[in-house]
Amino acid sequence: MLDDIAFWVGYLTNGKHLTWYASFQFTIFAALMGGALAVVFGLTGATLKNSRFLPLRLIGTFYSAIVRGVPDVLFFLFFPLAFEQAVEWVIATQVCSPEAIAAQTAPWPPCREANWFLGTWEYLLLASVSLGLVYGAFASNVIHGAMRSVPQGQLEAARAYGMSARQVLWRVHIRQMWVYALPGLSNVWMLIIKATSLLSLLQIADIVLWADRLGAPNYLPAVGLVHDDWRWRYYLVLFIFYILVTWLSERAFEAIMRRAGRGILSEAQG
Amino acid sequence: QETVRIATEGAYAPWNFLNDSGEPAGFEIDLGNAICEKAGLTCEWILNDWDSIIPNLLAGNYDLIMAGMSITEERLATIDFTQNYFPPDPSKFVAAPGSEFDFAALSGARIGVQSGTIQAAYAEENLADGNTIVSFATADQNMADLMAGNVDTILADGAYLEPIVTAAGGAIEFVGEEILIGGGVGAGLRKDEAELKTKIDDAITALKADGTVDALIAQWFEGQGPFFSE
Amino acid sequence: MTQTEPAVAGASLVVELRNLHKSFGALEVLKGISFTAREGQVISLIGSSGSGKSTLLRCINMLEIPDQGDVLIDGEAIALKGSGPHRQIGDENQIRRIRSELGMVFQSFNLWAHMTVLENVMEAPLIVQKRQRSEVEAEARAMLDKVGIGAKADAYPAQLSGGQQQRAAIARALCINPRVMLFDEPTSALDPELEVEVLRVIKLLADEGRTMILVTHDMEFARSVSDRVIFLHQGLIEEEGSPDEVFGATRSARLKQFLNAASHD
Amino acid sequence: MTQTEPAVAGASLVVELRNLHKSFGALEVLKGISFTAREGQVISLIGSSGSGKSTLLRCINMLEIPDQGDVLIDGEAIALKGSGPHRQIGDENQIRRIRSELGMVFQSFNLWAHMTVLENVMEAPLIVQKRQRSEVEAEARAMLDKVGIGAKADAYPAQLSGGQQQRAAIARALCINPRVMLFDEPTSALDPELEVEVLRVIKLLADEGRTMILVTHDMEFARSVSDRVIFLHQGLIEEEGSPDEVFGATRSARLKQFLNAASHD
Amino acid sequence: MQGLFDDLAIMAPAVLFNIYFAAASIPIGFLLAIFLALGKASSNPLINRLSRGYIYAFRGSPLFIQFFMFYSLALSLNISVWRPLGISGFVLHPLFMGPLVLVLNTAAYTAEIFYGALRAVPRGAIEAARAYGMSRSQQFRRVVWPNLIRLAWPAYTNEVVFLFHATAIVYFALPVVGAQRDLMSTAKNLFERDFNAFLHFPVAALYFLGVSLVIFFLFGLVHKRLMRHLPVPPRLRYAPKWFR
Ligand SMILES: Nc1ncnc2c1ncn2[C@@H]1O[C@H](COP(=O)(O)OP(=O)(O)OP(=O)(O)O)[C@@H](O)[C@H]1O
Ligand SMILES: Nc1ncnc2c1ncn2[C@@H]1O[C@H](COP(=O)(O)OP(=O)(O)OP(=O)(O)O)[C@@H](O)[C@H]1O
Ligand SMILES: [Mg+2]
Ligand SMILES: [Mg+2]
Repeated sequence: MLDDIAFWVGYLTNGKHLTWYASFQFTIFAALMGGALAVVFGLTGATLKNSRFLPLRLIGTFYSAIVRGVPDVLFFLFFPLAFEQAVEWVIATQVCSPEAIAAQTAPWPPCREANWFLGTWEYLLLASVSLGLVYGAFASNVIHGAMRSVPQGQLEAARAYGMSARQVLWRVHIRQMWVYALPGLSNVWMLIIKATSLLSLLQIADIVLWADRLGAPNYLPAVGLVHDDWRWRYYLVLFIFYILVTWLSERAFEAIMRRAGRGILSEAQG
Repeated sequence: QETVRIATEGAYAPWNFLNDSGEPAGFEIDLGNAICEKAGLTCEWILNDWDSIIPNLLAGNYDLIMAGMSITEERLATIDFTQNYFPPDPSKFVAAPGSEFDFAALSGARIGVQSGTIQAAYAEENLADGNTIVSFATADQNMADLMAGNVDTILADGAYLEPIVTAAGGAIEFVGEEILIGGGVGAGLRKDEAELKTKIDDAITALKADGTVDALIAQWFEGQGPFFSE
Repeated sequence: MTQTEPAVAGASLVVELRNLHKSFGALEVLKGISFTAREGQVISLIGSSGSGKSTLLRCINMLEIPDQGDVLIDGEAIALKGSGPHRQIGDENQIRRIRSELGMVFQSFNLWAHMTVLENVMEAPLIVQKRQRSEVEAEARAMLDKVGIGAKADAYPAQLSGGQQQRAAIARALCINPRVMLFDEPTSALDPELEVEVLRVIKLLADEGRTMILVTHDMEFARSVSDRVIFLHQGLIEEEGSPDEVFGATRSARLKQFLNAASHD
Repeated sequence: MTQTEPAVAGASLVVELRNLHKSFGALEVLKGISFTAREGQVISLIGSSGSGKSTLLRCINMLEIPDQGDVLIDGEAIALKGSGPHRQIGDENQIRRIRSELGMVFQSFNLWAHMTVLENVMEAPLIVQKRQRSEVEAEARAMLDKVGIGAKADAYPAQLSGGQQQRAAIARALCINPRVMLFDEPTSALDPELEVEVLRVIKLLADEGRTMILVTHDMEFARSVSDRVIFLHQGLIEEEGSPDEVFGATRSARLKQFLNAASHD
Repeated sequence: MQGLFDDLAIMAPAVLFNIYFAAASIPIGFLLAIFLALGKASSNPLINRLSRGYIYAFRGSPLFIQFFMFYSLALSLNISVWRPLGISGFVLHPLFMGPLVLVLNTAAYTAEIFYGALRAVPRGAIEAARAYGMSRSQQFRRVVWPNLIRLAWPAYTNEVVFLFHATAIVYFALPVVGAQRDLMSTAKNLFERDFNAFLHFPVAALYFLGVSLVIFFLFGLVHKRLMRHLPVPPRLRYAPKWFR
């Protein structure tokens, strides 16, 4: 009995498992970074949509329509790869000699010097940006709606007291906008969390990849504990992990909502 | 010292796998480190899924692939290989004991392969008629599906199957005949890396000559071979 | 149509409107309004609903931009550019400076919901006038005491009754030390009981000699508090004069009708 | 407290309530109500807001289940099981049969928005009473004509005015050929103009000799239409009798006060 | 240009797989969702908790993980359960597993939509149905359901579009049988051959966009019909809110 416990504790704390636990950092990083960027892109998109200048408005509308019209996985894969290629192409125009380009046999990059090495963290960053872009489109919709929900009188009062357009925007409009945007942003955040499960598709050794490797059957004692296919157990852990994170996020958003809603939401007064 | 980034899959024991410390280990890791030492390079190991391992090499995310990858004409069209560091090795079928196949006219079988392997290409070309080819992302998954009975047989590298069949203690057995495909396992690299290729090739030559390669094969494949020195 | 107002001895002109016109689309709301307010005067704007009182008041601090005509504050014309419906603020800095000298009190209070009462009152002095925090806070608290809600300084607007909110809004307007206070129906969003508190505060200000322009529906109040009453009708000043003249010796038939209707409310 | 009602010669008992009690949580809304309605009688329930009129009416067809007491329709007691707040319908088939004999008209009409007026009227006869479509349709159209909206048969409720909707609701209730019509403030969701149309229809039904129980705030109407008026106060029947007795010779001080207030509306 | 047409041709059969996955899971998910929504609204504590828990779990976790988990779970039951029943090859086939997991997933999302709509069904309409003697099932069929589906339709349309998008990850988690590949897997394969990210992915996106628009159009027609009882039918807006 005691031996069993000791064995399982040992097994669950071996280096391979520790690496798995450590890989949660990628997921958490991508979620937080992606979330922050989604807000940034969301604000940008909402500003574009509100722009008086027609082309900008079109860009804003087009951005949110297109990104939402295709599967998130597709954009999630496309963006980092396309971005890498775009950067390499730009580098190529600077550094590649015509001979080097002619000598290049591989389909990409244009020449050897133009190659941009992407490691885990670069991919993670690009993955976060692509999460930010995809869910920024949703956030921009949410924020756009929330900006319009702020009562006109609040802004008028600010104007009447001589605040500049910028002061009105930041001190009153955006400040009050959050309250109306938070429920929607909470939804977007839940989506981002769930989308972090796709990191392994961008060659990041994330929790999903490690769960797969840990659960895979092993027949060779030299490799480690011999066991058959345990994958579903490991995935079950991830399944529960995500549910817990969702639950925690909900609680956190409720708390944020109470704070941000002070004075604005009557329910929040208790 | 120049750094060489070497990609491996980490799911193809005993070639390459993740050991209990969570680090890449196995025949190719030992060999790769020996090569680097010989060639005066610094090695850095990178994990990459099998099905995108060539694309990511081409995309420049690493310089070398050591992932039990057989040298084939088709692959040579896109990437280059060093000389082999594992002798040509027949591919084999395994199945649960008691399965009856008529390999002369195989039909109605569900054949598991790892996608993107020479066996997958072979099966698609020669066995697709009348059989169902199921391709899996990893060799582990392929094996798991065989053990769980989702496929009737799998076709894979003999040297990969050998230790598993031994360890499985009768749960699976070799069936049918061996199929000779591929020109041994080599390290893949981009075509424009002539300099690197030379360095690695020289190192492999030296390591073959001094018996290191065979010693590592013996160490990792339970003394079974195949070996370079006959 | 407009009369020259009875000169208040020696007091300087604080607000001067010259021939204001304003249309919303096809609807011409103001059709040429001119009047002046001198230092210390209390002016009431009365008129039926839709007669353009709010619009006129909002033109004074350019929350609505008149299509034609000028607004002068302390003799300084507010710069505008363009013409007709395309007219815009001409000088952002000037308008901000002038706005910060006009204390506007809205019908629906428009306190900033995300700030406490004290923060509301301190906001413009700190952010727009860039005054010292310590000095502003002392003054803000004094203002809140003056309007009788000193104890509510740290409450959020939503936690106050309507009358308290409106008094907070008045304190907010007072705290920028405005040349003129502009009131747009400051009590019409309030219950009759709450109304009383607010009217008391406004009366206090009038007695102190503050310059004020107020839109009101309460004839009783207009009469008791104003130096001058202006009756708007269909976008024009139909009658104007001292409360006694306007309410006591009504000349215009329309005003008579209006006053009649108002007393039946 | 309750009186035996003046016996209407020969007419059978259609509805009988025996000692109904109903609480919502701690609030005791009905404290023991008994009354009967005979064939052809029109009974008005009056009382101030919150006195339990709606609750009482809803107890008759068991939309609210009384905590205590019985409801008899045509002498048959509605089966209930359990006790107090846990009381439940005892026999699903019985209650469905009985409900399909009680035509309820709601204050807010509650027409089914996704069906045309005709479909609304035909729904219960077809689905619940399982009658012949052709026969039901003829009858439904006749009913709609009777209430004066025959031309609107194929319109959807949202396309009708409130008064038309309420008349459709009455037609719907009539078409199940009910033993009793139950009206819960059938006009209070209507504008005064629309109200008239609906009251005319109800009056028509009263004149035809339909048994009806109606909750109303319109004393004038209650007086003109009822055979008997019941005044509810704080969950009890405070006074009851013919309209002349109740309105003409009011005994209870509370009813006097209530009637006084009602006439000031 | 030629590449574009080639890609369009290559991906034409692939999109059929996505359509198949969506088409197979939508009707079943729809039915399951009705029961889950009723369960969540049920006063029976056991049914209520189970439905709530189910909906929460499947909405709160990634579909990607659900695919992996259910595939390996099904695999581990193969010898003991599917084999003896003789349905092994069928159960583990991506054309079955894919829709199965999608059904489990979409049922949760759809149930939440239906539950929200259920609570929004006007109480008066239901009361009228009760007052006229309808049985519980009659009330549901004749009054509750028609109201519910009208309220839920716009959100449900978005869910269907997103379910269609979700089919893109089926082959990231399940084995490929023969040459059966969906859009995403095909696009990725093509990309890995010639690295033309700017061709293959956008073509796949085009297909997804196209089918989404068709779904939207068809569901819009239904919406119009459902809403014919309103004087001014509201427009169906593409405003996704519920998805995975
Ligand atoms: N922003 C606007 N856009 C269009 N029309 C407007 C706008 N603001 C006001 N109006 C119209 O201008 C007319 C005058 O409005 P205003 O608010 O000035 O009237 P008022 O005298 O203040 O009436 P009240 O006593 O009801 O407040 C009204 O007919 C109103 O509908
Ligand atoms: N479902 C319920 N839950 C809790 N309390 C209720 C419920 N229905 C009614 N009540 C309460 O019961 C009391 C009587 O309600 P009821 O609707 O019967 O009054 P009423 O006489 O019809 O009043 P009104 O004229 O305003 O319609 C009220 O205080 C009401 O708040
Ligand atoms: Mg106004
Ligand atoms: Mg009532």
